[in-house]
This record gives sequence, C-alpha cells and structure tokens, in this order.
Amino acid sequence: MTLKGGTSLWIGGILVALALFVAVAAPVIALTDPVMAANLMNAEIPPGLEFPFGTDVQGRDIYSRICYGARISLTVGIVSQTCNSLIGVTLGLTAGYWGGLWDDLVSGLTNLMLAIPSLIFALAIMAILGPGLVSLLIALGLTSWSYSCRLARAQVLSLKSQGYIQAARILGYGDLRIMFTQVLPNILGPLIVIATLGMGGAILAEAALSFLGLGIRPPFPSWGSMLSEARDQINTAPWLSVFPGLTIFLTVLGLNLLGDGLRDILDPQATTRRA
Amino acid sequence: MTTDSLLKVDGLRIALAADSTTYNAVEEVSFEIGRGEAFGLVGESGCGKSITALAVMGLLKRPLSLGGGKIVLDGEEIQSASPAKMRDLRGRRIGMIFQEPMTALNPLSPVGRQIAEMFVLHQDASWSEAMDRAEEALRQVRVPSPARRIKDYPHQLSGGMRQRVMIAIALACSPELLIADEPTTALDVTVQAEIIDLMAELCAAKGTAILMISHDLGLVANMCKRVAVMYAGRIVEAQPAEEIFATPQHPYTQGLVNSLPRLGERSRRGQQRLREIAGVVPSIQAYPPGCRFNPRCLRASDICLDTAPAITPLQGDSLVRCHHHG
Amino acid sequence: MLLVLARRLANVVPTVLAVIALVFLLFSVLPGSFISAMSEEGRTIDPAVMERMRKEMGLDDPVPVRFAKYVAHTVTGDLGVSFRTREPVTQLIGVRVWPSLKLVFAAMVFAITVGVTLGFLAALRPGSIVDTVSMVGAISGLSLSQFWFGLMLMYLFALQLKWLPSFGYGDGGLSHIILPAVALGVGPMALLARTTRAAVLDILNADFVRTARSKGMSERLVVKWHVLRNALVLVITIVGLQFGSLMGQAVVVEKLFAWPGVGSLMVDSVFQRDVPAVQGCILMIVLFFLAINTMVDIAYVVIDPRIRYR
Amino acid sequence: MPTNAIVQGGSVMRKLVWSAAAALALLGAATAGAQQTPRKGGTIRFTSPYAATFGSLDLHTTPRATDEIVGKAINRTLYKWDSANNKLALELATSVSASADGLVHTYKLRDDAYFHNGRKMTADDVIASFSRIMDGKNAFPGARYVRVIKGAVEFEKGQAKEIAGLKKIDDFTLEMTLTDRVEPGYYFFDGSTAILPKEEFEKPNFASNPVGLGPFKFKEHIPGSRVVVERWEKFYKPGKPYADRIVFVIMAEAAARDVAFRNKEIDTSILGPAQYVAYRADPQLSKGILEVAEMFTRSMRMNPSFKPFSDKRVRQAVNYAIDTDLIIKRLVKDKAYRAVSWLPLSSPAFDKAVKPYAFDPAKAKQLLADAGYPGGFELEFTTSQNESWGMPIVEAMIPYLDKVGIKVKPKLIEVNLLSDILIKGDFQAIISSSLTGPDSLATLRCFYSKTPRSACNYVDFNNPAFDKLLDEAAQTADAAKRNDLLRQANNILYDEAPVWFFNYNKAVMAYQPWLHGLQANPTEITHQYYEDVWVDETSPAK
Repeated sequence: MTLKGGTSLWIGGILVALALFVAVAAPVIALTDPVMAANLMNAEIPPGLEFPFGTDVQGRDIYSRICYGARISLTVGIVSQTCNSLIGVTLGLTAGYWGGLWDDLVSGLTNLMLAIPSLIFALAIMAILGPGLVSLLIALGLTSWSYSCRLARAQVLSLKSQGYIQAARILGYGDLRIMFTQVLPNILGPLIVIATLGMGGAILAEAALSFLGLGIRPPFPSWGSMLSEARDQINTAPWLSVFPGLTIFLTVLGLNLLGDGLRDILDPQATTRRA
Repeated sequence: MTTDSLLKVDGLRIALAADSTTYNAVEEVSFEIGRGEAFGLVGESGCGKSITALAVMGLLKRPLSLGGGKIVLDGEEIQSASPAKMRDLRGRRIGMIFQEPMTALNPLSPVGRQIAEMFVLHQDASWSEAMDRAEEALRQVRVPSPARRIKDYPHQLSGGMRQRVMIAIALACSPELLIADEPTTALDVTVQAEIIDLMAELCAAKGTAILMISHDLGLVANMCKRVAVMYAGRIVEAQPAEEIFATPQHPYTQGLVNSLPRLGERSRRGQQRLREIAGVVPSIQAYPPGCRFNPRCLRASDICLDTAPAITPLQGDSLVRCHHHG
Repeated sequence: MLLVLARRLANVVPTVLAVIALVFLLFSVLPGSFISAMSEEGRTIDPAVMERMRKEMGLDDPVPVRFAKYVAHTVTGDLGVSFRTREPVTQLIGVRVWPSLKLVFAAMVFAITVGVTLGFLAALRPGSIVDTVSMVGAISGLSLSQFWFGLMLMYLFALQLKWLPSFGYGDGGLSHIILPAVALGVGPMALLARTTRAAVLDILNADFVRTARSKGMSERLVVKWHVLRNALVLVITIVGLQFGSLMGQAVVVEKLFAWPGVGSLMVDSVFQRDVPAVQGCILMIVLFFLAINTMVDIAYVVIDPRIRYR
Repeated sequence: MPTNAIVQGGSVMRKLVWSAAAALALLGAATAGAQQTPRKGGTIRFTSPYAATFGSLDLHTTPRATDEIVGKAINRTLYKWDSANNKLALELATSVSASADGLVHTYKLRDDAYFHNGRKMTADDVIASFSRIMDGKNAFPGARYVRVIKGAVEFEKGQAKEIAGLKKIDDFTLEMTLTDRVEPGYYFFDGSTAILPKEEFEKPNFASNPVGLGPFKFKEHIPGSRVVVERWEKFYKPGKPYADRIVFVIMAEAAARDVAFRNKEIDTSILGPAQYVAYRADPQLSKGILEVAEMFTRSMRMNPSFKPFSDKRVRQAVNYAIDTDLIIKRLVKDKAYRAVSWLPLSSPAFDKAVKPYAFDPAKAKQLLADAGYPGGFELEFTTSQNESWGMPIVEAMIPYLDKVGIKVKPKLIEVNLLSDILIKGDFQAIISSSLTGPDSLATLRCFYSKTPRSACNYVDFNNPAFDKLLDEAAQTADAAKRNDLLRQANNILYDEAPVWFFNYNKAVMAYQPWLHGLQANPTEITHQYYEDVWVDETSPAK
C-alpha cells in the first residue's frame, strides 16, 4: 500500500528472509560463541576487522550476538503470534458459531483485552512468571489476540447470514468440519497479515519489556536486551546500541512491509480495516 | 442526421493503463445527439458504456484516460479543455445521474444542501437563497413536503426519493444534456417507471437532451428516439428505437431483443422460453481477434475469427458492425 | 444521545468489574511479598516491623475475604492504602492524573496534526513524492522502538542542539512536554497517517465524490465539502482507540523522560509490589480508555447523522 | 570509648581508619569548595538517582535512602554523620554524658532549634517522635533503632503507656536508658529516627506537607518529578543555609541523567561504571567528580543448604576461580575497591594485612576435586539487573566458573525481590549489595548464629569461634580491643568464605563547577547536609 504492493512485498520479504536466514544459520555465520567467548580484555572495542560490529562490555562479539539474538527475537515474534492467532481464531470461530452466552462471554473478554493495554498486561504476566523466554512467550502470546478473534467471529457471522453454514449442516457436516473447511480458508489471508504485523509488534514489545527490566533472561542474547543493556553507553560506545537498534528496526520494518504487501494480495478489500 | 447537433462523439478511444501495456477499453465510438433529443446507449455491464459517459463528463480517472477521438459540445471541442473549463461545463451544461442512489449522495450532508451546492457553484447564489431554490427543485421532482425534506439526510429517504434528489441535482441548472447512467437499475420496478417518466417530463420541459445508458434495451427503447448498442468497447449497431426491435441487425442485438420478456409475444411463440445469450463479455485483456462477439455468436464464420468487421451504414444514420448482419 | 450513553454504560460496567477481578487475581499470585515494597539496596529489614505491617494491611486474611473487601472498597471509590507510601491510593494517583493527561493530549495533538495532515496530502497525490515520503516515514515510525527513539530525540534536541530540556516535568510548561509527546506520539502518528490516507483514498473513490465532481466542483471544494467530514468518521475510530490506550502505552516514555504520570507510577508499583497502587493505576488506565471511547461514540453521534436517528 | 567521658558535640568519638584511596578522595572533595567564600542565594538542583518516585516525605514511615535525600534538607536527627571528620557527631544536642555502665545517656538538647511552624524543639518532641515510631499500630521502620531504648519493646507491644527509658529532665535535658552497651549515635543518625513536631505529624496530610527542623522548609512536591524546598530563616546554624532553594529532581534513568547533566539541567549526577570512565576522560567533566568509598560490600552469597556450598572448600574454590580484579577493572571500570572480607575499607576492624583471594583456577579445581566435585556441578545463580552488582557481573563470572566445571544458569529477578528471596533462603547463589557500616559490630551480627535469617543471616552462618568473638566484642568497652576482636571475626569470615567477596562500592557523584561544599558521605553519597552546600553565580539556575 505504501509503495506499490509489489515493492513493499519484495523489500519486506527480503528483510524478513535475511533475518530468518541469520537465525537459522547463526552457528555457521557467527564468529564466536555468544556467551562463553567473553573476554574482558577485549571489552568495548569499536567495530573493526576482527569484530565487525565491535564488542560489548563483556568483550563479546556483537555481530555474533546479533546472529544468535535473531533466534530469540524471531522465536518470540513467531511463537507469540501463533499463540495469538490460535487463541483468537478458536475463540472467534466458536463464539460466532455457537453464539449465545459463549459469544457474550468472548465478546466481553475481547473488550477487556482491548481496555487493558497489552504492554501492561504483558508486564503483569512477566512480573508473575519472572523474566525469561517462556514467560515472554506466554506474556506476548496471551495478550493480543483480539484482532484475530474479531476477524474470525465476523467471518463466521457473515457466512452464517449467507446460509453457507445451514447448507453444510443439512449436508450432515459436523461443527468442527464446517469451521475448518468453510470458515478458516476464508480468513487465512487476513489472518496471515495480522500475524505478520503482530510479529513486528512482539519484537518491539520484547524491547520495551527489556527496557523496563522484564525481558529475556541473559546471558543468551536477544536484540531487545542487547539494546536495553547498551543504553547507558550511548555516548561512550554507540556501536553497542546502533547495531542491535538497527537490526530491530530493519526486521520490524521488513515485517511491516511484508504485512502490507501480503495484505494487497491476501486481503484486498481491507483498505481501512487496519492501517 | 439531426441538423441541430448538441453532442458529437467522434472516434472516441479510452485507454486503460495496466502494468506494462495499455488496452483500449473503448474504441471507435461515435454518435451524435441533437438538442432535446433522447439517445440510448445499451450493453451488458463491462461493455464500456459507463466510461463513455464519464469521458464525456471529463471524469475519467486513472488507470483510464482519453486515448483519442473528439467530443464536441455545441460546436466546441471539449476533449482537451482545461479542468477549469470542464468544471464550468459539468453541472451547468451537462448533468449526470448515477446508478446507485444509495451511495451517490453524501451520507453526512442534508439533501437540500447537496442540491443547493449547484446554485452556489454555478449561479453565484448565497446559501440561503440556494436553499430556497433547492426546496423548489425538490418540489419539481415531486418529493412530498420538500420544506421538511431538505433537512433530511440521504439515509432517511427511500431509494426512489434519493433518485429524485439526484435528478433535482442534475437538472438544477437546466443543463443542455443529461447523462443518466442506469438511473433505475437499483430501484423497485414500480418506482422505475415513475422515475423514467419524471426524467422525460422534466427534460422535455427544460429542453434538455438525454444520454440514457442502460443494460435494459426495453427501457431505453421506450424513452429514446435512437439507440446504439455497445459490445466489448465498440458500438455494434445503431438504429431508431422502433426499428431496433423490429429488425435488429447484429446477432448480439438480436440476442438482446430475444431475451426481453414481451407481453403477448410469449404466448404467440408458444412455450418458447426467454433466450439468453450464452457466454459472458470477454475481459479487456482477452478480447478475441476478429469480431469480438465471435465466441458467443451463433453465426460466426472463419472471417469473423480473424477480421474485425467494419461499420456498415444502413438506412438513415443507422449502422451495424457485422460480417453477417441482417 | 442519552440512549447512546446508557447503552455505553451498560457495556462499560461489566468490563470495569471484570478488570477489577482480573487485576486482583493477577496480583494475588504475584511472587514477592510486601517486603519488596520496603526493600532497598543493601539495607536489611526488621522482621518484627514487617510482621506488624502485614497485619495492619490485612494481608493475613484468606484470599476470598481480601477479594470481597477489595471489591467492596473499590466500588465505593476507596482504592486502599499504598504499601509503600501509606497514603491513600486515590491521592497517590490523583496527583499523577493531570501530568498523564497532559502528556497524552500533547502526544495526540502531535499525532493528529502531523499524521492526519500527512495522510491527507498523501491521499490527494497518490504516487507522488509527498505520498512516498510520508508513507515510508509512517511505516518507519511503526517500526521504531519507543525508548530508542526517545533516547535519540533526547540526544539530538537536548544535548546536541540544546533546543529543549531533556527530561522531567519542569514547571509544567510547554518546553518540557515536547520531546516526550513526540516520542509517545510517533506510533499513533504513523498509524493515523496510514489510516487517513487509506480512508481518504477510499472516499475519493466513493460514488458521492464522483457525484460532487459531476456537479462541476473544484477538487478543493470536493475535499472541503464532501471528503473531510466522511474521512473524519473513519479517522476518529482510530484516534479513539489510540487515544484511549495511550495512557497505558506511555509507560516507557514516562520512565525514560522521568515524567510523573500514571504509567510510570504503575511500573514502579509493580516492581515494588505495591499492589493497591498497581490496582489503582490499572483501573485508572482502563477507565480512561473507556471514557475516551464513550466520547468517541458521542462524537460519532454528532458527526454522523446515520447513528443519531438509528 | 571512655566509659564515663563527656563527649562534646563535634569531638572525636571514634577514629575511623581510612584507606589511602578514600582519604585522597575526601581531600579532593574538601578542596573543591575551599577556595571561595560561600555565596548566599541561588538554587541547587540536586538529583535523586535511585528510584522513580519518592516514597514518602514523612521520614518515620520510610526506610529508604532515596527519601532521606530530601529528608536531610527538611529534617534532623539526634546525631549526624560528620563526613569531614568521618565520625558520628551530635546534631540536635550540644553535649551528652554517659553513665559508668554505658547504658544511661543524658543529652543537653539545642535550645535554638525551631520547627518550620515556628515552634521551638524541646525534649518532649524527642519523646513524642520516638513514641510514634514505636507505636505498635504504626509499624514504622525506625522501630529497629528505637528498640535499643529500654522499655521500647514493652511500649510497642502495648504493655506500657510510655517508653520507660526516655525521661525528660527539663525542656532541654533528656535522659535515655539503653538495653545494651552500644554507641547510640549509630542508632539515632538514621533518617527514620528524625525528630518531628507532634502537632504536625498528627495531621492526616503530614506526608504531603512535612514539617521539620532542617535548614530548608518544604515548598512543593510533584510526585514522580521533583520536590522543592526553601531556606528556613530560623535554622540553628548562624549564616546557614546558603542557598535560597533546592530542587530535587527525580532522574532514575542513567542515560537520561547523563544527557541532563551534560546539558547543565542538573547540578549533580550519580555515575555508573560506563559514565565514570567517560567523565574521567573528559577534560571538563573530570574536574567535578566526587568519589567516596561507601560502606557497601558486594558479594555472591552461597547457600549452604545447596549441597556443594556446605563445603568450605567449594566456597573457597569459587573465590579462587574468578578473576575478580579483572572484572573490577574492566567491567566495573575501577568504580569499586576489591573486597577482601566482609567489612569495608573504612571499617576500623579492617585488616590491611590480609590479601584478597588470588585468581587461581588450578587451585580452585583442586579444591573442588578435594571436596568431591572434580567435574563441577550445575548452579542456579539468582541475580537482579543491577549494572554494578547484577546481571553484567554474573555474565562475566559465567565463563570463569565454566572453566572450573561450574555450569551457571542465571535466574534473573527484579531488584526489589532480592530481600524477599534472601529472607526465604530460596536460592543457591545470589549476588547483591549489603550495607556494611558504619557500625561494624552490627554489620558482623549478620553472621551471628543466633541472628535469624529473617533479620539478615541469609546464609545461616554458624561458627562458634565467630560467635564467641562477637559476644566478647559486645562486652568490651575499649574501642581498640573491640576492633581487634572484630578484626579476628572478620578474618574468620574471610577463611570460611560464606560469600564470594566481590568489591566495596566506590560511589561517584558528578557535580557542576558552580556547586561547592559537597560532603563525601561514606554512609550514602547522596545524603548531604545541605546547609553547607552552595552555588556560585555561574550557575545557570535562576
């Protein structure tokens, strides 16, 4: 939408593919171990030949940590959005399908989730579970499913009004079968778009939680924790934050562009549904 | 040939810009409308009749653009007139009614104001004066209790009422030409006739010529003196209204005529059902070579497959574009 | 109008009740006791004092009893007493509300003026330089990490250019609010630019705009008479949603710029396990969200006649 | 301390032994303000760097050092810490005499101290303040100090109507009876024992409208942002305070504080390791750095209930395995002094003869093997995110411990949970910072076997020889002898290694060139006696 659909799809796709490649190939392309290769004698060396992105306060190679950090950051993005989609679709489908009390309950829950900002919700969950990857996945995976829930519910209701579902019932199809064969394929496109955009949001949320002191559990690196740790040295050792910051920006930008591009293909009527 | 020509469209071509190539959405379209005359343009949706109308209004938008040809209004070529000049023409000299009365009016503006805009725009009226005249215009299109209605919003009016408002807007400045693009398609059958009658009556009173665009040959033939039939971006036949029913020349026109339900006709032809034209209008990207109707034509022969038929003039200013007309 | 309010209220009450219950539930399982509210680097805490305070705060009651008490108090507007400062939570939050509102309003003013303007300009000239630049800017704005952007603003405008103070509330004047408002507003700004552009493009393609053009109206008048108001209806939805959730999203910016708002109080209270204060803050944030949404609903009624008569 | 000597206000009570480094730092601080005569007027902009809010301005209700940053301006306590001479000194009394058994202290109170509401302070105010602190209904943190007064516990439990050990002789004479032979100054210089006016603290809004005896009176508080105080004209030290007003700005985010300080928006800033290096390297900024050896010991506690740590050899091995000096130099950027044992450099019981554990991985391996862990073990290491004694340090320790076979799994927690976890004993190893002064005896009591875990014996330390030394020290009146006993006890801790001895904090405050008269307070660098601080006319603050 921003650029011509194709352009944003391409740029976004390349950026995301690059991030994925880095994550998968981290052991191969990283120069050193991200944790154990600490050497305090090498601390805070500016970018150069030996350490392309410089070293951090512990004397660890920032480039290698970014490579491994991709694994954490992308895991956070992908897993949390998968959770959100699953929860949202399940609740939305069943609510729209069965209606009645359950529908009211789910709608109430959706309103609740919208009313409490997801960052605050995630913060509370992180405080309860303590910092760490699993907590992070739970905190981000449970707190932003309202979009996909609304989407699924709306789709079921529209199919219901068009008589598809009655027809399928008359043919003797079970509830589950109808949901999966009739409804799901119809919302898959927009769902992928929501999830792609949500991944970028999750990576940014991880950075925000790290800033607040409730992120991933070190020493294994995530981009957000690297950025957060480096903020005090922004004046003295800017490379500590420039590279993780840039990596986060480019990856999230890539995901957003990809989402935009995919929307043009998968969800053409949604010009204003979600900007 | 009418002596007092109001609108003359000559060799109109409308270009459609796609990814890397340009298609001709409309080509070789020529017709002429005399002062006060009602002219009909008929065809299935997608044949190019609506964009022809928009081209006359100068309202073509990307990816569509004027590719060639002349549009002459009252002796003056307007196809490359300045935007300011076109704005002055629109509304004042050419009015237009659109198909969807539901969406053609601004939902957030009272209908009275939407009519009054015409007087403010073209007749330098003040808003209060314009509102008075809007009320009068509503009365002319026979909207009951117009004084109250001018404050109503479009969603408070029925479809027929809204279309009356549209007519009031289009005719507010007594234009010389009214373009009516499927004005009744979205309305109930009972309302359709009222609207058509109203339009015809008001135009007759104001001496306004009509370019009536519809897929409904019956409707157009009732109202218009002459009718042109479009298919896939070209005019395939043009005849006076009575004759097109009596002696349709082009196989496509014959199909259209046959698909019309006619009182009496049906019983005379026994149990024969309404005949539809098989197939669909080809998309612009996939116009077949030769005669564009050939995939659907029962009379298609070899020549139809590779040579596009030229125009064959018939009696008067009638014409047909077919290798096997008649 | 009253009907809208009544219907809205009927929706709001259960949400608020659910929030109260959820918040209580979440924080009754929070690890870390009340001691955390009192602890500080390296200093030991007197066990006898802690024991007494627990009793004083009624923390030894069973959970259902505490819940019942909590709900009863909350409904009457009594949010309890802060573990940390021992002052009433309503008072604790009360002094934070005005700075919070100021920040949120300032951020929204920035987001709306810049975002809507950019979106409009972009939509009026689709494919132009203006369009491309503002939309690339918008998507970049959505991809920025908030605290990172805030820090950059601080370094550029406070330290390097020395145009603005770097942090704090100051005397509550304009100069202190600009940087945090921009840092907070950049996300909604980007979103609004994109939404506005999409909405305006949608409307420019609408039938009634074609009607307006067929009337011989200049583009300027088309936009002024027919596009603006309709675009507003679409934009206002996003404005409402953004606006409402901004008080909660301000957490990071408030922390970074040492802005004395509700968000930073909430985060600090979470870390200090000052449960009554956290509960109060979340309630405040939710109420703000609901209030803004109610106002948006009312705004619809004013702008869109279709709703008024429905 | 002589048993029945009359100690005059301002005279030497205990000579602290200072390390060369600390003394040097003090000298630097002293010279910083010495050249000019103090200017009257101006605004001081002091930073509160530790927390994003002040807890309470009613000092009785809060145990926090953060709150005392403001508290020191508004309130006063019976004693003060005299940073220039490194000792306790009387503040609200002009003299004190002690009985032969060291339990009864008679104070001659100041007769020129006025509360900010204009009323003169009397002995009744001391009694009222201490009674308020001990009131069982209140559960105020200062109770831990006041409890040393005879009859305070009974009063707290509601068994007595008043504190028996406090007796008013006349308006300006107070007799205080203690339960133990201790130096009361250690107990009554803490802000939570401030003397407050009864008629004011009984008002419900006292916390938002505090009234005290200090050199500045409260003006306004914008919670989460700042506190403003203004000169109290009737302050009891003639000619003081100098400044018209102090603005305390809350600035917990180090990066933002750095910008604000460089931007000259604040007059002081507390520096972390990274900024310490940068400020020292900067020709301008390096002129305004105040360094203090604070009484904090940073260490990793090893829980003996975790099997490997029940063996002394394993605990020693940990101390040998880590290149502590390198971590301090490279990671803490020399913003700390290497810890030898538990007591800090400034303690009179510090033993200069003892050398810290050397970096000797081979020896560490050997010790581990001897203890039955030749292959090492897995260790869950609890830590906060603190820059100087949290996650970054743990991250640096991981490779070292890994080399001797100890596989570390860090467990990150929020910093406020540390106390909770220490009290519960829910850890294998935990790194934290502990206040280790100024009372060395009280400090070492945290390893006394009868001290419960909930008080501060977090590693359940139990060593009869250590206990015996402490008991003796408590009974010894002679300071030198007592310090010698404490030195021996401290050396037992060195050998037993209940913790990994990391460092003693060097607190570093940056100040602007126009700010003068800062004191190098080793109990807490941000606690200043503001009547001595002044700004010259080059300050940009109005």
